[in-house]
Amino acid sequence: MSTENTAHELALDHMTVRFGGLTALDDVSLRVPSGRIVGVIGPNGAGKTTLFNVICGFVTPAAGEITLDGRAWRPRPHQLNRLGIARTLQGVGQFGGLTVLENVQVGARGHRSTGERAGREEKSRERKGREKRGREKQSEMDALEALERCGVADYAHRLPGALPYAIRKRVELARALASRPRILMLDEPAGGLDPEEIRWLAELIKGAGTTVLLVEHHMDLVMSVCDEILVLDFGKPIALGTPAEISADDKVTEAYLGAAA
Amino acid sequence: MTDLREKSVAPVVPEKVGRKRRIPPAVAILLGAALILILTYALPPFRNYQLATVGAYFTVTAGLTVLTGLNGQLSLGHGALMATGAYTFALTQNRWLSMPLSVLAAIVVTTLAGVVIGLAAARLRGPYLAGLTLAVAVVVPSVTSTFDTTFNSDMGLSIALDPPPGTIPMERWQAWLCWAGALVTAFLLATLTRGRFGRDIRAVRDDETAARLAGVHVARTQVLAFVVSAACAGLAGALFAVLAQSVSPGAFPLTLSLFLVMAIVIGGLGRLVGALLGALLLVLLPALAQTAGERSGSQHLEGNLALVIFGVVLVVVMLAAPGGLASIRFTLRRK
Amino acid sequence: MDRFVYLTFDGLSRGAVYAAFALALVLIWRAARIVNFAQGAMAVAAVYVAYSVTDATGSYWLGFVAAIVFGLLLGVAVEKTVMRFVDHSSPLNGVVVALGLVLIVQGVLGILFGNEYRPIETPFRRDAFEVGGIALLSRYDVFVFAAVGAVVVALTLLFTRTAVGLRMRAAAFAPDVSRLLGVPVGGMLTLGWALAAAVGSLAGMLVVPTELGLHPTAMDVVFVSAFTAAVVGGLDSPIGAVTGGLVVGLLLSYVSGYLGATVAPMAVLFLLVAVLLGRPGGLFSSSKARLA
Amino acid sequence: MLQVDGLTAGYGAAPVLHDVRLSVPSGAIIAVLGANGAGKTTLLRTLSGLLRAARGSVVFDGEDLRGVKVEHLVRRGIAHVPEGRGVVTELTVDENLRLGGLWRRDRLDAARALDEVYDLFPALAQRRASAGHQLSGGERQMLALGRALIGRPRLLLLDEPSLGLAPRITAQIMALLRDLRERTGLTVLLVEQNVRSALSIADEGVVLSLGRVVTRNNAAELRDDADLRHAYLGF
Amino acid sequence: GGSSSSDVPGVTDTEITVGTHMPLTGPAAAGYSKIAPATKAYFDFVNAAGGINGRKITYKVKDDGYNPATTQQVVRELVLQDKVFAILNGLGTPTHSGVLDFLKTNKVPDLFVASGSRSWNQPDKYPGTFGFNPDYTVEGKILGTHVKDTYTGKKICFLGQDDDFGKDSLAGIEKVVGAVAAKQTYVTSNPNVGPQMGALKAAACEVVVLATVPGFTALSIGTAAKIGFKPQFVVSNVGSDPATVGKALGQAAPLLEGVVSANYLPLNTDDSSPWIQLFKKVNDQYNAGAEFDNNIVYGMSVGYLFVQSLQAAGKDLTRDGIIAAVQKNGFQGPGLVPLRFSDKDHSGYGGQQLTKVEGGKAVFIGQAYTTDDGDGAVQPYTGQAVTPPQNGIPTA
Ligand SMILES: Nc1ncnc2c1ncn2[C@@H]1O[C@H](COP(=O)(O)OP(=O)(O)OP(=O)(O)O)[C@@H](O)[C@H]1O
Ligand SMILES: Nc1ncnc2c1ncn2[C@@H]1O[C@H](COP(=O)(O)OP(=O)(O)OP(=O)(O)O)[C@@H](O)[C@H]1O
Ligand SMILES: [Mg+2]
Ligand SMILES: [Mg+2]
Repeated sequence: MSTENTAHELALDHMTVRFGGLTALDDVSLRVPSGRIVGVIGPNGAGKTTLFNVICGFVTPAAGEITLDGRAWRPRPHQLNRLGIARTLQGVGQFGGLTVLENVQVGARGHRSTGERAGREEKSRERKGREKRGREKQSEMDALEALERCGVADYAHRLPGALPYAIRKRVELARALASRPRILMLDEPAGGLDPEEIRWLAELIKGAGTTVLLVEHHMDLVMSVCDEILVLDFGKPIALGTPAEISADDKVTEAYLGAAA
Repeated sequence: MTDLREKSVAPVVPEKVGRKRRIPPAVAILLGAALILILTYALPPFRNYQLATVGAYFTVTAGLTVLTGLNGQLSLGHGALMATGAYTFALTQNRWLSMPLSVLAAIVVTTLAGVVIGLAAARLRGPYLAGLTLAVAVVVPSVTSTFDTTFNSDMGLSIALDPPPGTIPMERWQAWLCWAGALVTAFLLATLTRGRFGRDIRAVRDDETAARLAGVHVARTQVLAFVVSAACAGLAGALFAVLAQSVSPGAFPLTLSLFLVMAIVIGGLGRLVGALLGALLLVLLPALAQTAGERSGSQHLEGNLALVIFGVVLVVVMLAAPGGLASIRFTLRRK
Repeated sequence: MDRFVYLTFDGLSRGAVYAAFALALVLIWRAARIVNFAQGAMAVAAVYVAYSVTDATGSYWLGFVAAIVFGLLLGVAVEKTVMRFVDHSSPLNGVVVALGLVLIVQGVLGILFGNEYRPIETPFRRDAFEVGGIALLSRYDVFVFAAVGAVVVALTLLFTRTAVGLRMRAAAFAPDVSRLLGVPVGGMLTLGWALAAAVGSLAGMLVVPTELGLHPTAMDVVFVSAFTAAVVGGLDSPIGAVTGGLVVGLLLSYVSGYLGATVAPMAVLFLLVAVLLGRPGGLFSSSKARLA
Repeated sequence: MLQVDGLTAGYGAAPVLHDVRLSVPSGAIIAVLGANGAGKTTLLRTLSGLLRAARGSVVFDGEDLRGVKVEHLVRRGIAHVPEGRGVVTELTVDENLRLGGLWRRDRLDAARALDEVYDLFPALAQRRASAGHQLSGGERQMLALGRALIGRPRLLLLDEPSLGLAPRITAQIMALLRDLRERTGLTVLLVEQNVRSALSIADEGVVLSLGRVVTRNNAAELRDDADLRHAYLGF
Repeated sequence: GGSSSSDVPGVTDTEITVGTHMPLTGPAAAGYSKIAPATKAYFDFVNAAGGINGRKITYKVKDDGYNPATTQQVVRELVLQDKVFAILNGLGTPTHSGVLDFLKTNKVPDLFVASGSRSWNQPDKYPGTFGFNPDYTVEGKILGTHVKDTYTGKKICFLGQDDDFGKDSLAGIEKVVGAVAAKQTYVTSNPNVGPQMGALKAAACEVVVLATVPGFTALSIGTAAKIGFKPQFVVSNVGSDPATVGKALGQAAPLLEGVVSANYLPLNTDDSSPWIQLFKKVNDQYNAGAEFDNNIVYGMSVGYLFVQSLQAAGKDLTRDGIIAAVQKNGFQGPGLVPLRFSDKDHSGYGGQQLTKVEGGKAVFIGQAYTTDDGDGAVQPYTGQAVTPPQNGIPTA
């Protein structure tokens, strides 16, 4: 592995989460270096989504620490967007009363977390009076771009409720991408997608150019895109390694993959 | 709730097929103002007074429909917020005799009240929010009689108002004032809800978790929505005070709060047009029901028959047009 | 101290009637996920039936039974003719229809019976037993407590122990899924409305004699208190409704007794705020839903 | 056993399913395949009556199901595990499962079936008293499936049962379906995106495209017919 | 001729239109909703006999549900749309106070307001407004005098509604008896007076004066009995009608025996009164034989007084004319005491006579008293009662 002083963008140290008598996460540690694609797999109920929930601040851990860019960090859900962290939900969580475009625009809040648009920002500052309308335009453009990227721009003015599941998943993805995050957290993004779409998704993840945390049961996808995989079982980390190491691990096969793999 | 029809599937607003071309709010408001101006000259005094009442109601229903329709927070306490505005207006007016100042004070004080209630409301959902706001609605008489040296209990306060300027008849003047308030409110709300704020409050209504993840501060958005609609209620309260030249707790009973909710739902939830139709209905329906009752009944039935007619109309409209009156034209055109 | 004891018992007997009505609200909430604003008006209608029957036959108990039966039928009728056709995509549609029903029921009662207050008999004496010079409870209060207790036990058993209760809850939450599992959803809703209206009628029979009398609007004020009680306790919990009812009754009594009647509504508001800020789903709310 | 003829159905004016014809022999496992939005879910919803068909007939054991209320289907032996959130989230795991057996006369067997489900999915046994909304995605899926099994159906309509399930559980479920078919003659209509695992147990595959049946073939052949796979199944 | 009347709103050569606002629905409608029909019945009776100066009276009754906001609406409708000549007997203090300014601005006579508030008596501020009921302070002083004289040395307590009714009443009582031993209030939105009655019992009160509306009179007396508290009750006229209260008490109606109150109009149960005979006749003929209670007596008395005013205003009926006529006063009618109208005083009846419930009916005891709402003495009224004219219609 790389040298000790690599700046870990996001790190979890000795996380423990309990719900009543149930220990959903048991002393889990994870380091996510910048630009890496890290997979989290494990049986149902192993605590994968809970791990995401901890990072997003939906669940307060009983013990453990999170650091972001080397600094101790207490996550709050609504701040993630500004910090450049975007997450999709297991299943779909859409705003049924908003059009697809608006759905994505909610996520495109015009925060400039990366340096790439600093220049543009300068310019817009000159025209202060127009700034607000400019921001609105900007968010619409960002949103359309994200929809385009996810191949669903045609649906921009439809309501999501009646769209096929797969389209909605793509909209979900577009919403996450529209904020131009540096860390993308995907919770079962391939659920309900057909093989071709999964291939498309793999390309998207690989080409995202951001750090990615991926929870997924679709092994082909996980194995093909991840740099590193963490395996949880009953909240405990049972393995951590490259895809090759993981598929060779007997414990993983027994707990998770079963005979099928 | 879980169902195969997921929560998000049920569109509160009819499905938009293409991108809707909307009239810019400014144009709509100017057209509205012109129409009102013409009406105030064409109508006899009592109709002008009714028109003014519609304007005052529209001011509050517009704010309420943003809160309840767009942000999904049910408030059964807007009558109390109107009372706050009305009393503030009365007290300020009687002391400083300056209408602009009093209106401003009414809005400011009600906004503050909105902050307080909104903070509590942001934590509550569904019937629990309804319960809390209901308790707010029924607290008005209690406050006015506990602090009766200021509010003069059930009797209320009468308000010293300057007569209308020049030779403008009172009722026309009232209509102008109320509609000025209503149209400014509608304009601001339309502008406000078109952009990001409008999107955020609807996002919060539809899925709080997803909204959070998208960077929306849910609680703040909810409080803000409450505050905006409270400000509208405050202004409406002041307008009602102007209309009545007096305030008393009896004018802001629980039924007022319930009727306001009824108006926005029947009119068409979440739409300013719906709020306008609702306001119109609040003035016309009781009057029509009473006339119908008078025509057909003996003295003994009079009031009660009107109640029945009122109720039947509500139920029938709700069953026939679940999206409210504002949705009817839409479906017709589609067919 | 005497005063405290007196106010406590006064509050408890008052709270018991709120509890009775709050139970009806809990029942309909669990069975149909709706706050039935027409519950009060429907209950009043049933009490008018009792009044007429008692007037004609001279028997309180015949009137009592008539009221409960009428309540059941009215619940069925309301569900089958109106509520069934309400579009529930917005929960407010049901609320508005219920408010419309309130106007209709009150108007019709006004036409049939006039706007006068009518006396309602009680089956037991209302003068209180005295202990050490302090008036505590009357036979009637004991009757109310017993009735409320019986309803709570029955409802709790219904919801937690019986198949019908499970079906009713499932039908309310997820009609389509329930249908696929063989639950007659329409029937469950009708049953829920019927039972809730019957419990409401019972509550009306208990409440009205302690109020100003029978009048088309007799339950309006009670509705507010009972709804508050149900919210304090948690709308999903029969035990919560009773607790909420008693808490509200006691609070009103203490505040009226020590601070003055005018302050009471404000005290109720503070109670609600205090309880709901701590427990946004009421005192007896179950576990919070996970967010993601 | 199930005979579908000329079935046309949809949500608004425009139909989603067009003139679907399908016959499912008793004891068969039929995979319904197709791209996203092809109308697979719509087909299942129409079969179980959640969606009213505009035209066509659905005959089960000689009886036209269009005259049968949805709530009576379980008694005919039909269970539909809907797509996604089929769990009553406000009820506990145990209550959800019991709900699946409430309609049954044979209470003893219903109780036995309940125990079998807990044996089958130990994850559920652990969470017996948890409310549905606390469960993880996969746990919910297990719950929905387990609940359907409690009714000991003769025809099982499964909508993407593998969605969100760990590979081991998916494999286990596929094995179970085959086993049930052998032991009890269960008939299965299986909608799956996970085409490979579906075809691994199915006898036949039916491919839907834009609401029409475009192909119906032996599972093995479907697996091997590369052209067909590319055209409709994306791999 | 009627030339001057031709441009008076609501007046033509053949018709006079007047209007009122009343609670016909809602909780306040109990009892009160019978008043306007009774007044109307009396007008129909007069109209049947040819009307006043050839004009028939049309009475427009609007339901305001006791909601001041609705009152605003309906009174404007009456004045601006229906163009009524006057507002007659508008009911309720909070409701009617809200329209005083409007009526003044539009110069609409506002006659015989149905409540005992002192607000109606402000001739300088509201020259067109006149009361009808004796005001609550006047009544309080008279009840206080009775209490002071009859129950000397006993502990006197008070329970009143939390508004001007309760306050003015208490002020009147305390003007006479000094500070009461204990006082409690209630609000109409909380129909439980348990805590209040408990407090009065704990204070060992022997006489309790009630300034309560009928429902709360019943509730108070019932609650007292329930906790074994048996003081002498003295009840304001507002909430004392034995028929209404007795009905609300149901089986417990006998508790009313001995309750003291006061009235200024003939009692509905007093069949020997020629006024009651007249009103019963009118009630049978023109009010569909509605149940004859004190609300009907009240409504017809209002009608009678209005007809008297019209007669006094003469054939050339104008708004100023009728106000002048009412201020001139000199009306003699069913009232037991004179009306106080003058150019300085716009309050209504100036006194009352005490009543006591005996055998389920109220009967007058002693004699009538008059007083003012200031520090004036409570004086016996010695004037003669009058009888109605033969045809039941007052003449000019
Ligand atoms: N808020 C909560 N309250 C109670 N239990 C919870 C809560 N959230 C999660 N759990 C439990 O914690 C365990 C881990 O849940 P989690 O959602 O993290 O699983 P997962 O690994 O994402 O599973 P899946 O692959 O099925 O989605 C499960 O047993 C779940 O029931
Ligand atoms: N509630 C609805 N209202 C309107 N149209 C709908 C609704 N549900 C689905 N549709 C439309 O019907 C078509 C078929 O959808 P269906 O859900 O049956 O597809 P599917 O084959 O199950 O796809 P998936 O693999 O995504 O589950 C889609 O085009 C979809 O947009
Ligand atoms: Mg998960
Ligand atoms: Mg599908």
